[in-house]
Amino acid sequence: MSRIGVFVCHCGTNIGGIVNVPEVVEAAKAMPLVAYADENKYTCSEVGQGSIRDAIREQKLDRVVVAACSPRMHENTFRKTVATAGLNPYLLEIANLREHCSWVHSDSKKATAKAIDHVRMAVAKVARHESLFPKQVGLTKRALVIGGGITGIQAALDIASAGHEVVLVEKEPSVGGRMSQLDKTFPTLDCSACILTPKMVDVAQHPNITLLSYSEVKEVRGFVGNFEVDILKKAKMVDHKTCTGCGTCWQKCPEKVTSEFDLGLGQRTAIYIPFAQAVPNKPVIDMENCRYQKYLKWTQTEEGKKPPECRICEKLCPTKSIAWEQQEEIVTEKFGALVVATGFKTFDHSVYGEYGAGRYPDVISSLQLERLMSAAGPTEGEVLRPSDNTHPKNIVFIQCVGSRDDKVGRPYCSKVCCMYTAKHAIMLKEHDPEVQCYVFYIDIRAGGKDFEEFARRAQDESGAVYLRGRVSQIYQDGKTLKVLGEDSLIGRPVEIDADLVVLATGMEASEDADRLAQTLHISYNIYNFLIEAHPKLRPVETQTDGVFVAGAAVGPRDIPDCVAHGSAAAAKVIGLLSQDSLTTDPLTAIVAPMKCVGCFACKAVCPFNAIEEQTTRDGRIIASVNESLCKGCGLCVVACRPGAINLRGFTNQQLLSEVMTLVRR
Amino acid sequence: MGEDFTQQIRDKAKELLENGAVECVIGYETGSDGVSARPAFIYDAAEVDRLAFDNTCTHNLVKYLLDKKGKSTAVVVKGCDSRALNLLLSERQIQRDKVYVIGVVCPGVVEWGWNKRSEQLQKRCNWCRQHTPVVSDFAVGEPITEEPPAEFADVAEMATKTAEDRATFWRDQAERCIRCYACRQACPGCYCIDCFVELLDPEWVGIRIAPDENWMWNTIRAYHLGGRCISCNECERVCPVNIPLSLLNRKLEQEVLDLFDYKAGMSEDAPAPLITFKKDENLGIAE
Amino acid sequence: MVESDHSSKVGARTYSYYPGCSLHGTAAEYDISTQLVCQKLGIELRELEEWVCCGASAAHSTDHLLSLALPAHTLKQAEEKGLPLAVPCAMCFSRLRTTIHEIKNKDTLNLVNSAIGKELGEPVAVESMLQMLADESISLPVTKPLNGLKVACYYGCLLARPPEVVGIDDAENPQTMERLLVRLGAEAIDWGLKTTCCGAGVAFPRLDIVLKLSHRLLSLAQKSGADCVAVACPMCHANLDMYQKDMIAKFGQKTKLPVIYFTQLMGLALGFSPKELLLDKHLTDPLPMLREKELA
Amino acid sequence: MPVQNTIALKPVNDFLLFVQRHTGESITSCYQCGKCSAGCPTAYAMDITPRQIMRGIQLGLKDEVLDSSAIWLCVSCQICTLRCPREIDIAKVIESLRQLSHAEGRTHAQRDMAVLYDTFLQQVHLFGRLHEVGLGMMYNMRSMHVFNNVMRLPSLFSRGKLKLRPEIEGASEVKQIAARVKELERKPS
Amino acid sequence: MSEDNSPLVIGFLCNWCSYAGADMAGTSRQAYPPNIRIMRVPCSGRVDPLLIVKCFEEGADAVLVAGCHPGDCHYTEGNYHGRRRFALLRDLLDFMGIEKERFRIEWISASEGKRFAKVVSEFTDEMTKLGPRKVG
Repeated sequence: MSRIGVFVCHCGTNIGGIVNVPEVVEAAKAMPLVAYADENKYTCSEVGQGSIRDAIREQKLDRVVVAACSPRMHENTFRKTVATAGLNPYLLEIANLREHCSWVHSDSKKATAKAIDHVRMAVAKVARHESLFPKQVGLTKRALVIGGGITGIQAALDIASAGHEVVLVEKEPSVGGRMSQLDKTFPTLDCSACILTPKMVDVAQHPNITLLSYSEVKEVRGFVGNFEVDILKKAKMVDHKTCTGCGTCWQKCPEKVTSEFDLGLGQRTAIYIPFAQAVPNKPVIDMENCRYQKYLKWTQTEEGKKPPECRICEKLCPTKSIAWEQQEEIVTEKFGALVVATGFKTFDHSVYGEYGAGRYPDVISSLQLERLMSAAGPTEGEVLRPSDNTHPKNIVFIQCVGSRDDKVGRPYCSKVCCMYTAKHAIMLKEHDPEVQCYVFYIDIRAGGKDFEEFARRAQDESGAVYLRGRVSQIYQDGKTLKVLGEDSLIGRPVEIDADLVVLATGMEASEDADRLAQTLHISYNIYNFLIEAHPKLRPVETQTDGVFVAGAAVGPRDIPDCVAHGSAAAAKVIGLLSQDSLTTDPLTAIVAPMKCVGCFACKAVCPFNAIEEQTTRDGRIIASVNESLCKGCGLCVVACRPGAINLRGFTNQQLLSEVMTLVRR
Repeated sequence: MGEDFTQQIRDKAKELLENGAVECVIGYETGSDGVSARPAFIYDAAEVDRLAFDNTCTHNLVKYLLDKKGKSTAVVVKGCDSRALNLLLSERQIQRDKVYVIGVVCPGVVEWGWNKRSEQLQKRCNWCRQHTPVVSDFAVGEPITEEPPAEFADVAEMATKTAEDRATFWRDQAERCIRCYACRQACPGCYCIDCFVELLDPEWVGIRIAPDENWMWNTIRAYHLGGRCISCNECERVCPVNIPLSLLNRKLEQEVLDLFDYKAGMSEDAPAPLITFKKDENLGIAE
Repeated sequence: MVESDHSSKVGARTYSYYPGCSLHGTAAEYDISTQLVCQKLGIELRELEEWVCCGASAAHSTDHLLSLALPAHTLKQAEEKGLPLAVPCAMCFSRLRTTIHEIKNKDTLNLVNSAIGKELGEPVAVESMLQMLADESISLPVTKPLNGLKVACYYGCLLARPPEVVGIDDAENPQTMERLLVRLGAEAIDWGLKTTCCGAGVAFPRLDIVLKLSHRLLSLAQKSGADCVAVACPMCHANLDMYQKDMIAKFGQKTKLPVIYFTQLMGLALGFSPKELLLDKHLTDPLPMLREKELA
Repeated sequence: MPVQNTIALKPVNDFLLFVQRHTGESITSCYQCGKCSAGCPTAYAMDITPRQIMRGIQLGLKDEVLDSSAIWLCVSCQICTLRCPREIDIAKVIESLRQLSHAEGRTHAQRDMAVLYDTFLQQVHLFGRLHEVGLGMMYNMRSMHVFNNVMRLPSLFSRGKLKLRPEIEGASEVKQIAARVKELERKPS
Repeated sequence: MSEDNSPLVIGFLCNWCSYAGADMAGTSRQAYPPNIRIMRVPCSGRVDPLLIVKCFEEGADAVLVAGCHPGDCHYTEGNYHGRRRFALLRDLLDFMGIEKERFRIEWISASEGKRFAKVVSEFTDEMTKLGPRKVG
């Protein structure tokens, strides 16, 4: 006869405020096989856990039910608790009385009745639990970092310096991410390249890091400790082993194309490195615009004018590194942990018809201004109006473009724009003292160390005029741009003839972040930002063990936080990889040999090929489970008509007993 | 019709038994009432003359192959029975190289009883769209290739009833069920060592013979045949209390056709609908 | 009224026609040019008998139910004719479309029905004259293309907003009129105030506002290189055309900018004479400019 | 907002509740960003800008809002509604304020506007259609701006724009509609 | 049907998405009727038709199965298999007299707390209107 202990939690007033906890305890005492029931103010506290340990010993309990918050919160905590009291950690069941009961129902009587039902289900289920023993599984002590921005770089460096092998995959031809496009950084006005480039070089030279630039993750299989990842290495058409990055090719290439790195303000050649300090500092060929590729396509159809054959880069290359025959290639690698640091992209402001929808050349995004102010930028750091290359005097900044705006589906605040606009105001004054900056804002958000003081400098030293109000319209008025706003502090409409308008565009998840999240089986919200395991307690983990997330891919975040996030994710990975083996979750499937009729429906539905064929002594071929591959989804159990295969932790008996205790009243 | 088919079957059986290709030929012979057919197991070439074929040969002989695992056996199959071969082959219960199929193009089977035979075709032969065996090593009779599209008038008629009437109808059937499991014994698709209904842990269906339990038994038996039932209708034929099991089977057959465009037993390697999926299919739920 | 054969046969394009009060008053040239152009394009306009005023700003500013009831009455008349309704005046068009939008709500529908004493059925399609004539499928037999004429297309408020009610292509930067005039050979200039208000109905009580707003529009159009402004609303035309003398006095605006209904421009391109199109009726005379462009 | 006194905020803001129920718009969602005032063509001439009107409702300042000239200078051009980042239909809110102000006879801040609208409707009641010349004459008299727009008369007359005789069509229809509307509005819907 | 004959709804929620969504409904205090009793399963693909039929056989008024949106499944394919099984089962049950509306399948992600509350409220109201099970 088993002796079950039920511990009902008040969780302060979170549960006790609505659910009549003593009534639940009384009801629990009357349930079959329940030998002991008690209540705690905070069961997860040291005192609460102590009371469980003591009760297990004193009452000789062999199964425990904790009726408290969601199992997703403290199932592991309480497994450790019962384990320290000598009980197998899997002889435990959690009843959810908080998130699924007290927090969502106001009628105390009904909530209490529901709480008792939830306890009744947990007791019925735990009665059928058996002791389970996790297995040790080997793990690959290698980590994959997806995304080569500052977050990914920081994570890769930290993991590598802890002695583990890292592969850093970056979609663009060079690492550096959005930060490489910045001129200065707040709040210290450090030159972005000066603090970023050394780290980029470290990544390229670190013995433990393999940098796969111009590559993308295509497919991810397996689970924590044993991931198998297909990485697509796009065709660079340049042999980076022999290429020395001398630059002859991209200086001589005749095809000029608008540069994505310079956000359309500058140009690049068909064979190019995105920016001077690119790492790797070796070019790739843009297949769409390379004249020789156009020539090859022409030869197939022979329609239209015959384009020039070109191949100048091939002729001039001192090390003969141009490799037309190069094909894109998929490499499959094994990893123990994955870090997703795919960063962000800026909001596309052409959605705002009232700001010109991208028609007015002198209405630019803040990132474009960074390129204009950058010494390595298209104007070598001279801030010029894209329309006529003159020096702008009146510069208007508009905050919250693509943020805090339901109309464009971006109700959230992007957190960094107030800070970088203050930076722009300060820097522009340094570039040209006659400049007058106006900043249309709703609320200046400058929380954090040295941030408010920095934002104040924009007004104290640079004389920027901060106008509280959102701009309603911009229109081209001859040479200048008419900006219509309201200064809501004195309540009067205002108008400015601006030479240049800078839109502080918000932060968005990077391109097809949702597709990557689906590949990694992690969840993402409606804006495609990745969802962390717990916003406060587990910010860099995900619900999927072994997959970590960091940086702006998780939500709007500035550089200091991104670097901290990168290191945090690295710490989690290092913690994981420092173990010699992983304890696998014992909740896997198991076959009853005598019942299996060998129809292998289980094998057909298993997503992880964890079902193997085994011949019994009497010559029957039956199914057997490879427990290191099985992840406990249970699809096989439902496909098996004779019920020969069962899932530990969610057995047919356990689930049926939960249903029966609910309906048989 | 009978004489010609019978002779062909006897000759083939004789040949197979004499050259030792098979150890046993499973066919039909005239029953002790001298009128209706019954299954026959011929092990000796000399006894082939017992074999006969006429329009009372109802039984689905493929079921007996389950007891002949590993022994090469010949079996006489009609159009509907033959689909059971593909079902058992795809579920790895029989090996193709151990089975010699004598496929008879079926003229339709008549209603018969002990010592009486009517000329009226059985219900299943009216809705049958597979007179020609889908698998056969030795074909008997002219194959019929033109088959009209399937229709499910009986299912449609039941669907017109209100939910309450339908519930009451099946409750009454459940009341009459005596859980003799004859339907399970006759069905080629039921070959589990322990059927779910007999499990005591977990006790899906209580051992009590009562409407609730019977209702669950009939529902799950039908569900387990979803996408597998070849509508040979043996279950309904053998049911001692005449529960219209064909209604359940054919409802699922129609749904499987509509939802997954799948017909059971038509080929050996097409995966059954409930153990595969298409990513972007729209099944009209949770859309 | 221009005689057109009210043949009972319903032509390929036959519409009920709702001119509105101002087209029978100071905006007669918009009415006449519309009818001439439709006749030329084989579009038959059958004016609703005994149509009534739509109530305009006066109704919707003072009495919500009245502002829906008057247009509802017109909708009932059009419903009885069973033909789609063509509406040249932007205000009437906006009031009719708003009413159709609001009677989607059952309670509002019942209130309006009891107000007009009739049961409103499925409302007929209501199209502004601009939307109807700008339809790409209509072939335009241009005999005198408007070559060299730089036009600033002006929509005002009610043709562009609210987008979900009026069904404009782009509420911030519409191109419907531009596409039409380009097909007639004219050149449409890009300017930023094509949907900003001209002062609407405040001319009588607050003429100063109309002068300020309309002057802002005209000076930008001029600065953007326009030879004239094309409009599709009698109130916008009145505000932009009638007070240019005052604007010169008040703001020192250099030269006058002609303001022409887009249907008059269409008429010119389709071969009608300026006289027939009543181009001489505008206070800011467009004829000198048109003669200089050899279009008159 | 002309500061006459300190605003004593009451626990129940009836004005806010009335406007929210009457228009179905969520006034409390407005976070005072000013985009409506910025785009409003007549905001420069208003005593309180559209944003301040919304703030007035939020704080229950019924008198300041209903007695303002702002709600009468709004030309319902819908720019504010189109661009509001909180997706509030501000034009509808101000329109309902105008109707409320007109119903409570508080149009003195911009009297002429109300005179214009009342005269306009009077013309329509009389003739079924608006007679522009009639509107002009009646407005000048009732607004006591006798010489308003008079200088324009010669140029308009010479271009045959002034139709002296009103077109009378459907007048009885309009009268019946107006009567039924009055009747319906007395019974709370 | 519980004492005050308000419907008994049994919910099978997949641990990775819908159960987390239900938790999110809790943390954001999205109230919904207390009729539903929630069972946690690793995947919607683990919900066995036998369990669902057992619920109805034993007198439950309604069953809700909630899983990840197609493509989001933690086990890649779980919800795809579930979708087929439930589609077939729902038609069979409907044919046997258990109204189709009593068996509802929804895809609810970890961030859709508000939507979970809405689905449960709608479902409970619908079942209250539909009334108790007439037969069986």
